Amino acid sequence: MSNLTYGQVTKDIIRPLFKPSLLHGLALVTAIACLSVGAYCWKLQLEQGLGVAGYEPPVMWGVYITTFVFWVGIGHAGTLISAILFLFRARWRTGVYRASEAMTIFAVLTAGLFPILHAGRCWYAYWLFPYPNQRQLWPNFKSPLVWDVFAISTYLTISAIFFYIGLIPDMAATRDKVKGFGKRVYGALCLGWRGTDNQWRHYMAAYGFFAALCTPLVISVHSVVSWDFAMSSTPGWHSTIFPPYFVAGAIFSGCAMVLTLLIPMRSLFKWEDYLTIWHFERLAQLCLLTGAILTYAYATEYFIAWYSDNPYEWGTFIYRPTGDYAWAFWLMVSCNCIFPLALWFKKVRTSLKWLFIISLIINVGMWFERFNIIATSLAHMFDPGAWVYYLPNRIEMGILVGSFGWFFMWFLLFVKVMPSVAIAEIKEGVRPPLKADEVTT
Amino acid sequence: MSKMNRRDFFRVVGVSGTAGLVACDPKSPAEQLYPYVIDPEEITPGLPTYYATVVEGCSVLAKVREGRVVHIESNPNRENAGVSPAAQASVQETYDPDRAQGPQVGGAAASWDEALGTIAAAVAANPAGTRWLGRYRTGSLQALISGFVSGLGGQNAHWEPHGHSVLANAAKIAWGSSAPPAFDMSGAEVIVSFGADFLHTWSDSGNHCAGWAQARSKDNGHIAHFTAIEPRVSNTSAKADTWLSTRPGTEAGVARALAKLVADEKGSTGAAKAYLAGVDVAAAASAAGIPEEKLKALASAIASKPSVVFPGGVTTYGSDATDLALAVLVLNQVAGNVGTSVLPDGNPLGPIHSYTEAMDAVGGAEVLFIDGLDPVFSSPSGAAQEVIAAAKLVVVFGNSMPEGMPEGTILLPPGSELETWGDHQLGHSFMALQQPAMKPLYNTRSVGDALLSLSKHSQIAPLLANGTEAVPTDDDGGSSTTDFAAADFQSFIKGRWNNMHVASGDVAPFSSAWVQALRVGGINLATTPVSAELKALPAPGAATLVDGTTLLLFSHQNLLDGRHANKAWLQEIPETLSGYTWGTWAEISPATADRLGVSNKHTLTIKSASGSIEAGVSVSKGMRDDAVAVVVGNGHKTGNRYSKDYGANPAVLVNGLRDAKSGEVAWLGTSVEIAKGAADNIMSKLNGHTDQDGRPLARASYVKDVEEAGPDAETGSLAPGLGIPLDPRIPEDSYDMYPEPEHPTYRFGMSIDLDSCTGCTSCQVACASENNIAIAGPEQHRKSRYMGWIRMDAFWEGEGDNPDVRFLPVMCQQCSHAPCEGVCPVLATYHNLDGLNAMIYNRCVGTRYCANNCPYSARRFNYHTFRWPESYNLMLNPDVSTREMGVMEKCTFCIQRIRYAKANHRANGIDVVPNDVLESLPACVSACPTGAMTFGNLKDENATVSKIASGPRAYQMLDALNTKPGVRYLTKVVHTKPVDPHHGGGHGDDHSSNDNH
Amino acid sequence: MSANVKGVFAHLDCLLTGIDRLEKAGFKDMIVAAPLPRHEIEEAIYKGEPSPVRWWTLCGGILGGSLGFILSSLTALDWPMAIPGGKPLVAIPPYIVIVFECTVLFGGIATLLGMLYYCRIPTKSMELEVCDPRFSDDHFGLVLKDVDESRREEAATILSGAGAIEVTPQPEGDAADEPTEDKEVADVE
Amino acid sequence: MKIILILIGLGGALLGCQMDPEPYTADEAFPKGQHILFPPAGADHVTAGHTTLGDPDYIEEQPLMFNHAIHSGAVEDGGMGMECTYCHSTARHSASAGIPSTQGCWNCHKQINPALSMNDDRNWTNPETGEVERNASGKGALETLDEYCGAEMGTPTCVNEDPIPWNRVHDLPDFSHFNHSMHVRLGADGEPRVECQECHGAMQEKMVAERVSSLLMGWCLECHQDHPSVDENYGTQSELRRAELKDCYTCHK
Repeated sequence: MSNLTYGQVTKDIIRPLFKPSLLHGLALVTAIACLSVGAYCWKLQLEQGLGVAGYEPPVMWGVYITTFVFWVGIGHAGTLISAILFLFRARWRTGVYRASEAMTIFAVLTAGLFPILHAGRCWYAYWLFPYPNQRQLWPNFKSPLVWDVFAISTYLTISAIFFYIGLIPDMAATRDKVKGFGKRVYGALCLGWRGTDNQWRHYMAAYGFFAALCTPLVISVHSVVSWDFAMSSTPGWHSTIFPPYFVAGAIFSGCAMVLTLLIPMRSLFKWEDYLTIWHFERLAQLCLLTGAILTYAYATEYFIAWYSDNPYEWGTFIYRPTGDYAWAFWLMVSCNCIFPLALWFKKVRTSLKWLFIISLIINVGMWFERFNIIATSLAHMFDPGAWVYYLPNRIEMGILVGSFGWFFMWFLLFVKVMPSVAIAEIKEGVRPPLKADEVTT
Repeated sequence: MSKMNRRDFFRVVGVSGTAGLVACDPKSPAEQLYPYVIDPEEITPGLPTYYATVVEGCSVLAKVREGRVVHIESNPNRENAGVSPAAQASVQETYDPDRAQGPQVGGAAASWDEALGTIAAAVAANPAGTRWLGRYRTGSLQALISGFVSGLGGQNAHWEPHGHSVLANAAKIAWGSSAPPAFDMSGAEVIVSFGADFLHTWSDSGNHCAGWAQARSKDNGHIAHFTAIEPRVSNTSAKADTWLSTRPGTEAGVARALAKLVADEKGSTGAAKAYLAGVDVAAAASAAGIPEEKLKALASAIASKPSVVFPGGVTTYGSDATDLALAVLVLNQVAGNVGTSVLPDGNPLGPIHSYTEAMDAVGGAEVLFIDGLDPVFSSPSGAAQEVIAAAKLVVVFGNSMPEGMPEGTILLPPGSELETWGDHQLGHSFMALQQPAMKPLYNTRSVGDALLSLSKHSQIAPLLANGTEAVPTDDDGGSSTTDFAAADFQSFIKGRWNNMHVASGDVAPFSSAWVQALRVGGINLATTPVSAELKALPAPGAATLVDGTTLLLFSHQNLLDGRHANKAWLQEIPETLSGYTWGTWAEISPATADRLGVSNKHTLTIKSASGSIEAGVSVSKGMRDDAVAVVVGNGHKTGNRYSKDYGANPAVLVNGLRDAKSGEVAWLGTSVEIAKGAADNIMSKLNGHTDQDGRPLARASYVKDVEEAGPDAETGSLAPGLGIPLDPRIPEDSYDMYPEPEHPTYRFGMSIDLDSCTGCTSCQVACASENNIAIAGPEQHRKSRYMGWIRMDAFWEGEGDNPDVRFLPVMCQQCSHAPCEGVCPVLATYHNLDGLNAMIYNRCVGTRYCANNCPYSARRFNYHTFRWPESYNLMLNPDVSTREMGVMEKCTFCIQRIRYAKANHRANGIDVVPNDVLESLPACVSACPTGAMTFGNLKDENATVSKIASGPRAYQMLDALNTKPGVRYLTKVVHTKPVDPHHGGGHGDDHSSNDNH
Repeated sequence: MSANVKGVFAHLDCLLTGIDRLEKAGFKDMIVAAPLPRHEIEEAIYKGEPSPVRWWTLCGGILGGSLGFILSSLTALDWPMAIPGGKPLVAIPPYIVIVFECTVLFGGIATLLGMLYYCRIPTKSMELEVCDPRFSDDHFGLVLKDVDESRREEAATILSGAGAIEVTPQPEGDAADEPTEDKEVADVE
Repeated sequence: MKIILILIGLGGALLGCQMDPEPYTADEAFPKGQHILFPPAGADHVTAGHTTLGDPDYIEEQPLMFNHAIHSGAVEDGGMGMECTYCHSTARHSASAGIPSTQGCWNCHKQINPALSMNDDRNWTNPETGEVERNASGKGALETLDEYCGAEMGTPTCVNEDPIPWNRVHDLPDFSHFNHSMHVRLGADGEPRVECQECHGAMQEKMVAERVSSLLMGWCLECHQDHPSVDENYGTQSELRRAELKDCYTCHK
């Protein structure tokens, strides 16, 4: 990067903004189309009741919670990269962290829809928040679902703030580049940032603290989500390994999603200088690591189930690979444990094509991991007299598609209006202009 | 916005995810209050009134709220309390949205005068051509019918498709008695059945259930052993300790062989000796495919112990049905049961005819009256059609038009039994009085009233001889009379009862006796035993054996022969063994299923010489490889919205085969071809998996352990599975992170005896009726969305000739450490001071976490806002709210009844409700015909439930989870030693002969 | 009468030299604008004295944590008969989660407020004298506020002497361009 | 080019709207309520628990201008001082207080100065206005009663079949259960544990029924938490009783 100069950086990164491009436009339209499909399905569901979805009691949770956990998981990589790697001073983060943070925000935004979508009477969902009312009723703070409400809303708030203050200097830079109305807008958005010594000083301090706050938050959020399952008595859920297992899975899927997003963006915006193979290889290594942890977690689950000698637990774990849901189980195993092994080879790690394919595979696999956990356990609970075989139906699938539409719509809009690579931080990585250099040359 | 309702406003903002702060308060049209014009003195708004009456042959109390019957309670004045599902569903007969609301002539509505006029004219044209084809009737109605028809010189025939004509015929041949014998198994130690579904659909099942409970109770000093000898495991033989699977058609031979063996041990005389001479035991055994020594062992058990042997039923009645019944009677005779457990009796019941007799009788009818039958539907291949078509005019007494009636048929709706007067003889010794519990909803007249007004018609009256009975002047004005001049059927009945009263020699004034009868629901009849001398018996005929696949038919547990198919509850409640609803299924053995490559997901095409049907598959361990069993009851082409076009009618498969001696339809003996059907099975099993995979859910105790156990025995298979199994190395208080919540006054609990539970579904219907449980319908059942709060699991634990099926009714267990409570984010469910696991519907947001976390899968979720069609809504219980979409619901131990009891007692200054009141408080408990359930306050150690719940057979389901449930189960008693009683049990060392005693 | 002196630098080391010399010459109250945070600048001006934002974070966290616990316990005690799953009214383990989340939430918000407060943003009118599009791109700015008539000349000279590519007001005559003593600058590596 | 994109978008949206829902049986056998997202005002939708809650001094125009003041007002105020439970007779022993039947009114009114014919002078005249209080159709109270009763003066029983369609003023949501007898039955001091007026207001001073309390859950709770009659009647048990009174199952069904 040493051939870059500050001016070059600013120019390159602000270049793609507001330039309509066919590919981008098509993508956006497709996203909105998907969204409308989901919206229509939800309308039907609101009018006629959850019955339009394919639930088969006692499988009371299905695709919606699966997708909720999936998106929350996606939401992890962003903050991990921006916060934890910031604390670890991992330099490769600077190129990718803005985009992955945006991904986080929108993923959590998407995830947040699903508890509402899934509630039988979502018009009363606000009862889960503590607010004074004449009934003198409050939520049950002992319920993991209320923990969820707190965890998710906190996570969304904090990472949104973190994201925003990260954007401030870059929006200031954009302000100084664009003309007319845009100038006013960015001027307002960057809160009148001037980049004076005093501002930079407090800014850097605050940024550090946010990174420090986000780090435990990242870990906690998915732990809390995992407790939705681990805190229950259901065989296949009632396990102490869930928090680390879920967090690892989340980072795994998150990194995969970052790859899925950045690889096309790089070629679309000509950012080869900022998103180099070197960045992607680091991400791939992270995937490899977390994937290995995940595989280990699967194995441990089986060992514990067998070792506990608990007929219900073991029954469920036998049921997963052999029962009705064997297809889902083996799909999960191959996508999450087998295919990612290709990342051991540098050739694969450094080939964008292969990275992209594998990242897609991982995304699919991780969705099925959650489906596998939820559906199989509930379909095969304690009392055989209540065993069923649940499969999602079109409404649920429509809403799943809709959620992707929702996510990509926001993301695509974002990359067109905001600098998706951190200008200031890239500059930190560039050798500053020195008189000394010029004298010597 | 200002016109917008506050809730809606919150709903909208709720959806958009932000809690609203504004509450705008519109006026919307208020509800109206309609007081009475003149208030009836017996009705207090808000309080129920009860009327003792009889519905579907079951003596009950009808619970009435504000003039509507809302529930059918068991009648506490009868010793065998309990209500059959059909009796409870009579409420739905009353509120049937599609029933005829007045007379119809040729499908068009008509007035009673028009209809009766038309009939009178037709009858007057040729009185002797009057024919009556009716169901089995007793009491006053029977007298009136015979009086009317014979008065006109016509003929009346009474046929029940799955009735007792064969047994009646056999009893006549054997003893010359006019009625079939009654069976009392309460004292028996050995129970044998040749295919009679005596606990469910066969004859007086209510009494049989009570008898079963007694025979299986330890208090009798012994626990009876039940052997079922039939080709299929029915709901009754599912309770059998031994199932001797016979080749279809060979049962009569087996019965004779058994009789022979018993006779050889105990000796026999006269007719029996003659009858049994030359019976070849070995041949019979081999023909049936039963090891001879098993027969011998069984015979010696019968000979040495008090026993009872039941004859056959629909499944085993072939062309030699009467011979089977005869052989069984002889067997009982030689075993010395006659007079003790088999009671021939002289009380004339109503006449019963076989199919052939009935058809002959009504042949060549001028005017044909059809009463309460669906002859074309029930007759083999609809053979009755021709006879009916031959009649000039057909008059139907029924709430809807039966199948295959000719043009111009007149329909006279009799209304429901809850709206009308009547009396019925139950068994031999009880005359039940049926009084209207509510005003008729529509322009209907009971059969009796219709007949009376017909007999008064100017064209008919002259034809009828008056005053068939002389009426003593009774002390309430002599208004009552039994001749056709009776003002109405009520006074007709009153007259006959007056006669009975006088005849009984009771000196008390009749009016008081009448009032008493109204209060308790009837009077006991003096029974006159007849001589039990066997007459000379005809030689047995040959059985028709079928090569290839034999068709077995059986009556649906609740729909019986199809007459109850119009009642939504009985269609909605899963049939206990198959778990199927709203349709017709065929049972085949696993081997057959493999051979045809079908499973429960598929259908089966069943083809016979006379027709073919498609039915869903139910693979059952209790089936032979050489037979297929099809349930009768569905496949109606007419009827109401709940009976029409569900399933198929297997009667079309049955050919012209008849029972040689009685002329009854030989339901057994049709040869069929079965193949995989084209369509998929649209029914889904609602009782999940029928093998409990060795999980200790429905547990068993070995009979010896139970019989020898002291009060607090913990030996062998008796393990009081109460609470988490303790480990001596761990201090006891360290099992719980938190202490058990305290219950100051009550800890409500329930005990359920899995041994006496026959899986009759009474509790489920009672629950549906009491708690306004939604009728989800087949669409929802396809997604396993059954809304009933009690799930009846049926687990097959046994193998081969030891079926050991365990019926396990699972409802909310009201845990003290309930997994569901802690996870509810809005405290819609929580543990209250009475130990109840409260569920507040309108606080529920519908996250469904509670249901996921319930180890018993006892919670139900409203996936839609289920509603009730017009006039079904009249049967809703006003004390229970109906649930809207998105709300969780579950068993509440009938909180409304508890609340009501508490309020009543507080009003009288009693702060704690006494045990005897609590004991049968919930609807399910009070409806249970075997008394398998008990309710009460576990905090009070004197309460019955506490005593039972601490007994040696008591255990808590999934106790290892330490949820501290309030429901205690009592283990099933098995006659085969369980291998590991704590893990299911029942498997293992196969049934050996010494288990017979 | 006093006015500002403004220098625009294209090179970081020149800027640092400028800061250095001005301080030596006893100038106070200077504002440096930069397109990116450079530790050298912060060092040069604040001599490593930490930002007070951390106190806001701490207080916010403590406040949030205690609020979380008070909320969950008091609401439970408010309806004493609702016992979910046999847990006591105030069950510590489940409440830890609530406490944690509230701590982070309030801590974060407090940090944000602290930062906004000290950075004097959001604002429209702040330090317009350093308002220059180049400062967010690739130039550094150094502004001396309210330098009085007498010393303005001197300041301007120092700035241009340090290598500012543009100084307002222009010093009369070009000052002898002495080479900048090379400041050690942390390079990217 | 942009237009093409927009078209594709619309196409996608339409495509989405073509998807038909899972079989939703609105059939006659298994009817289901449909949930109207934005119901028109006053529309009956599936969550209609109740709508006039939370509105104290809610008042309804009544078909018959019955005058509570005259009947139950104190004698010195020109009333007849009748007990509430004289007409609302089931309040003491049933959940519902009961609205008197037409015959119930008639039993007395058939005898009230039979000399007068059925015209205004039998109707009550409001002393303040000097006007006869009339209902929507301009009928006075007794005129209306005569109409609904349909009987001749002096004849004992009503003949008209249709009841008086009172408008409900105190209406709880269908999911809650209120038992009058538990509240108004006599306590230790021989007085009703809760006076009718505590919830219904000084009805003996009002013309037509008027609601003085919100009937919201919070309002019920106030009494269930600290109504003096609990201490008076339960003494040592009162703590337990209060807890029971706060059990959701006390009111929710």
